[in-house]
Amino acid sequence: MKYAYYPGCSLKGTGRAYEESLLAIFQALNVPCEELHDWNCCGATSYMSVDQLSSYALAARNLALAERENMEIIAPCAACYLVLNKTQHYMHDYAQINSIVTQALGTIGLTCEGKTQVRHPLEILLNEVGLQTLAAKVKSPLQGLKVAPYYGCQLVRPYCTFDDQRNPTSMDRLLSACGAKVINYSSKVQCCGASQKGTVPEVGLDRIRRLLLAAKGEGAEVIATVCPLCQFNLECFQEEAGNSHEPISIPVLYFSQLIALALGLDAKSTALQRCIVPVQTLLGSKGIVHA
Amino acid sequence: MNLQRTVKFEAETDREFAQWIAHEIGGEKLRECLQCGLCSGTCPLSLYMDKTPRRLMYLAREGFKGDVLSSLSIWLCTSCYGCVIDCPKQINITGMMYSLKQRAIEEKFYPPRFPIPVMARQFSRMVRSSGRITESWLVVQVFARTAIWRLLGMGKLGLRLLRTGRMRLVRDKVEHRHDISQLMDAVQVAKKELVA
Amino acid sequence: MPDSDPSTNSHVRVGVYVCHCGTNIAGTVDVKSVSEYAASLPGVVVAREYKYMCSDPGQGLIQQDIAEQGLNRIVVAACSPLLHEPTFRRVLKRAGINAFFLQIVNIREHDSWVHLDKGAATQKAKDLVRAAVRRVSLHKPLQKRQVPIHPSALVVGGGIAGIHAALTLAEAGKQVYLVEREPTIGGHMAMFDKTFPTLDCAACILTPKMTTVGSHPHIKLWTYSEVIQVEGYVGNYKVRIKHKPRYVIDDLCIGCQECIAACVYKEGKTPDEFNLGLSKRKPVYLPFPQAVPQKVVIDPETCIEFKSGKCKKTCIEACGDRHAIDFKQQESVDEIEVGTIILATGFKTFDPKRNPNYGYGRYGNVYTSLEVERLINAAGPTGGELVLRDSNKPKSVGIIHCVGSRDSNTNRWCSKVCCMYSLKLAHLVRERTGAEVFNFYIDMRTPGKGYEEFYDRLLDEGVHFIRGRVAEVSDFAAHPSEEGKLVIRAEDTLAGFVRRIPVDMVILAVGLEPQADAQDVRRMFNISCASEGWFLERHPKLAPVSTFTEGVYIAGACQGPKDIPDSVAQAGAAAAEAMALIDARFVELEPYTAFVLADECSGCKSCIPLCPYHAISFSDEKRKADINEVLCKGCGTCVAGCPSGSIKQNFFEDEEIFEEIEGVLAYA
Amino acid sequence: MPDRPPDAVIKAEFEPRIVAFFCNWCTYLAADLAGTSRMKYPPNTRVVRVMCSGRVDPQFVLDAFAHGADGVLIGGCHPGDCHYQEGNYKALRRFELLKRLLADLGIEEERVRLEWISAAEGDKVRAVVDDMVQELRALGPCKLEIGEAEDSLAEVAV
Repeated sequence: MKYAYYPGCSLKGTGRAYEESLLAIFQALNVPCEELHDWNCCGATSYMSVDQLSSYALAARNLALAERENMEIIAPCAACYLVLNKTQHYMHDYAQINSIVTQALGTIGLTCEGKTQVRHPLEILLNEVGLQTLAAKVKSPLQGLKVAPYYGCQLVRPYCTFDDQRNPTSMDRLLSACGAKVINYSSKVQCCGASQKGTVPEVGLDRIRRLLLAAKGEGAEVIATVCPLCQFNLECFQEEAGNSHEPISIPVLYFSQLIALALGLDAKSTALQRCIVPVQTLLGSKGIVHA
Repeated sequence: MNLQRTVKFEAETDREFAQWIAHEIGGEKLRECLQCGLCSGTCPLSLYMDKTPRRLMYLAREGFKGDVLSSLSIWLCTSCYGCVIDCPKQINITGMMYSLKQRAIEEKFYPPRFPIPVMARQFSRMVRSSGRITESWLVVQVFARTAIWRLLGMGKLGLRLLRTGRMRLVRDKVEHRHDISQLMDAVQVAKKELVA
Repeated sequence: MPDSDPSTNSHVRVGVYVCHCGTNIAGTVDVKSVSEYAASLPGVVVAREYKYMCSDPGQGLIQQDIAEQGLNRIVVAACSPLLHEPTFRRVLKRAGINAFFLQIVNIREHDSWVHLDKGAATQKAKDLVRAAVRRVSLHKPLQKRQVPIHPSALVVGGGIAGIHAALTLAEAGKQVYLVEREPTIGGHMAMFDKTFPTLDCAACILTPKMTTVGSHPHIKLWTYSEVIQVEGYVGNYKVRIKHKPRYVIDDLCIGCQECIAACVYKEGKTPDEFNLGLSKRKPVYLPFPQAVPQKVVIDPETCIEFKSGKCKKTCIEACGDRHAIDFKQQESVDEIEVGTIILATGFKTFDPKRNPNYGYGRYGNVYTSLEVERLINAAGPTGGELVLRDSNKPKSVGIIHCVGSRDSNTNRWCSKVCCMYSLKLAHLVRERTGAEVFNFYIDMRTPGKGYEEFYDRLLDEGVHFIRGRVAEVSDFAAHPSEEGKLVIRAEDTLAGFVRRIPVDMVILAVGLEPQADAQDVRRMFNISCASEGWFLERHPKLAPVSTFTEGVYIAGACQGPKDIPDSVAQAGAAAAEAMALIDARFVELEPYTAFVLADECSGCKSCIPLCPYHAISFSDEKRKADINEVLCKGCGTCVAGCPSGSIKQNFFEDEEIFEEIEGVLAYA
Repeated sequence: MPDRPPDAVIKAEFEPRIVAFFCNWCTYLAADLAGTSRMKYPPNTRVVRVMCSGRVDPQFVLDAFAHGADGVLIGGCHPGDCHYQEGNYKALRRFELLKRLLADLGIEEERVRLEWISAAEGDKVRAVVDDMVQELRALGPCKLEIGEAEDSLAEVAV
């Protein structure tokens, strides 16, 4: 069965590396998927604050599009994953929301009965592809690379069914299957501050600093993320987050980039050139080079 | 030094508001709140909040509308759902925060030039017009309306993003843009019908 | 004459009595119209409504009418029959008519309390009354069966509740069997150091009771044993008890413990159960110095002789001519007869691993309250020294209340004892270490004699009380002062902001839970559990230690979280109930048994396999089935199963039930 | 057919009448618990107490339908919890036969239910009654000619 790939806005912009690497590994691991035709923004968290109902309708449009093709959705962006799932839950739990959204969708000739499953790449890789298959396809294992998997909040909470909400391990398992040395640290599900860095900088920056220090404190060499916003926050503000006597510089990659590396895919697929914090030298020192 | 009266008269509470929140998403179980403060403790942003989530819930339940809606705390909530999964009464606190944000925006309960609501509004406008978000544009618009000077400080990052091809200048759009606006309008219609 | 059978005498005179139960019924059901309606029903001579039917005047009313109006059938519309059926049956008896000429209509629990629509609730009451009137006229006179009661009791569980119950019964000269699954009695209390609020040492008040149990002429103590089967009925229970092999012959072991000293293991290697793994024991061991009985146990899991058969058996040498050690010992079973049973199987503590936010199992210096009880116990692994894993004294300690209590994600209930024992621990920690102590609580619950005073004392001692449920315990330092400490993060809800408090040691005040096998136990003894899994009492107020199974009583924390005083009080109550039963020497059983109409029985035998009590036999010469009234428990399954309808059940005859069904449905 | 209900109980919408056979040890207690906990549920049931669900004779159910019941609810202890060890299993076995018989009589299977409700499950009593009343309201009155019912009564009797 083909999956409907729902990129969401960020994967077309700051999160391009995520899209490029993810689609590449899906191809390498034969996960059939095509971009959901004419998808629209999920509404994310901001729209909720302005008009919750509209945001459910927005999200529901995507669900309806997939439902029409009867495909399951793959949503890599944590925020999209949450919002789409949440909309499905709310439409099921609250008759009022359901009737309003259904009526609105009707006006553009769509229906959403909540048949579409919304899934995350981590789950697909873990349950559909499987660790053995993945491990078998690893060409250049990430041996000795100390990775801190950072899950952030919205992937695991509150609707995640495939992993533990307080101590998720799906990414850990996938990356260890790729030969990486995975680091377990308690802040891996704490919020990165989301858009706070933009709106209330001091607050956002404090979150970012804490998370980076926590990861470094555990001896991480790379941070692996599942969310474009987390990745952006953690990578792009390291200079601000650090200070003269304690500068911070630690590469922040998408888990999919690391897997692409392990599978020995080409530079286009690993999309390392999109990193702002350089990673090549580190990989070199570990003898991890890509085709 | 200017002293202020702190006593609250029952007349100053807003029962309608208390009723309203009790029927909003997240408010359903508000009455069950034990005031244990676990939510505030779990919240990664509570360190900065003028009122902790626990206090907000209590004030809302008691109908202190002004104190709740004018609190910056509701804007600090990043909806990470940490409190929701730990709450001993399984109250959908994040859901409640959204309801409060929406009410605050409707009733203009926030400081001028306060970025978060502006960002929210710009966001929704862009979605309405193009169906998708182009981050670079969003950022520019938000800062233009709140803290234009901060744009200057961001040149360096902007350059880097450009160089790594992570900043799009063309705006991304959906094919059937009228669908989106039509959908949004239909929601408003449906809402009115429901009220009526 | 009134004690007559309507089948012979069609002259049925019914009295209907509708109870207001204050406003409990009258608030929702229009009792007046119900009794008026009842008066209009065929066969009804008098119908009355009254504030409290169960009160003396209420009962008098019925008695008087029976006498003056020659009533021979009574319908009482009031609360559940399980509450007052016995009461009103006594009224009929006093008035000189058969107690079973009564039918109770439940218009409180099943009507006024569960419905809001007064019209509908009243209609329902009328329907039920009508059905009862029609049914009661068919009632036949019945006599309760009297069976003798075996004058002995079984107490299950050797904690403080079981110990107290057993002693109370034994002191009254009753034969008691006390069964405990662990190698020693004492239960949780034996693990404690001091007890709140008086701070007298647990051992000092418990061990004397334990030794008395061990030596009491009327108590047969079976430790390391479990009940495996229960049969029979009130007054006559047959119980089978399994004795696990301790590989030491009870009568020969004198508890000198020389075998332990002589064991080839010079040092203990196995985590010591009694010390919750905070110390190690040898394969041959005595759970703790004051254990009762003073008999060692050999653990086959770790004993070399069991593993390889190649041990030098220095223990046997040490035991010498006492020959108390027997590696060949087998499991054995005893079967006893008892008249009554007291369950005092206690509780288990919440496993804090279920709440990862508190880091139990991840951080060495996060302890459960029970572990700390052992640490500060003079007989404990550290000889009463409260020390960290690195054996330094803590300078600051945080005590987290409500761990596994008042939380719909784990256990919804309040465990009742944690606030008080946390105060006790706070006091002891300060006394032993002088550390700063922070108590994190949601609500401080100290009802009980001398409890609030104890709280005052702790406040006075300078213990910090922070009102807020702790969100997280972590080792992440957000400030230099937090380096190398455990940081407790919680909102100080009274101050209104979040605080981070670095401490050396965290104590989790774990809540109380039903025993893991509570469900199996309740099945074996045929009693019920409340939804949380605690044993269900017959009535929360009026029968707190009785169960729905006659002759089976409950005491202590198996019924719900309880502190020592309450457990002891309940144990006493349970013992008194058991004694009252035994001293009555006879018990009356409901006559709801089934019987065969011999001339209608076709002898098809299909009823015989239906009876779980083997009460139905088949006489080959008569070619008829026959039911042994003594064995029959009155479920009526065979009645419904008989294809020729030739089995009847007293008080539940088909005609009576048909009458009730058609009664509720017929609209007069 | 039984005479129609008096005006008092005739409602705008049809109100089903349910005869409930509750066992004395579990479900009857659960219903009591629902009462003591002041739970609210629709007043459509009429409880007939039996000592064990195993006492419920298929004839009782048919008799109920024959006399105008729109639904029948049988409540017993959970499997393994029967106060009489296995009466509820017997009830279950009979229930299967009963359902077939009712089908032959054209009685919808939603009209008869066997539920395991322990003494602790007051809320389950509420839930089950709520649900059943909903279903029966939608289903409408039960049409069963007393004649054919009696024939089948005879049937099960032999």
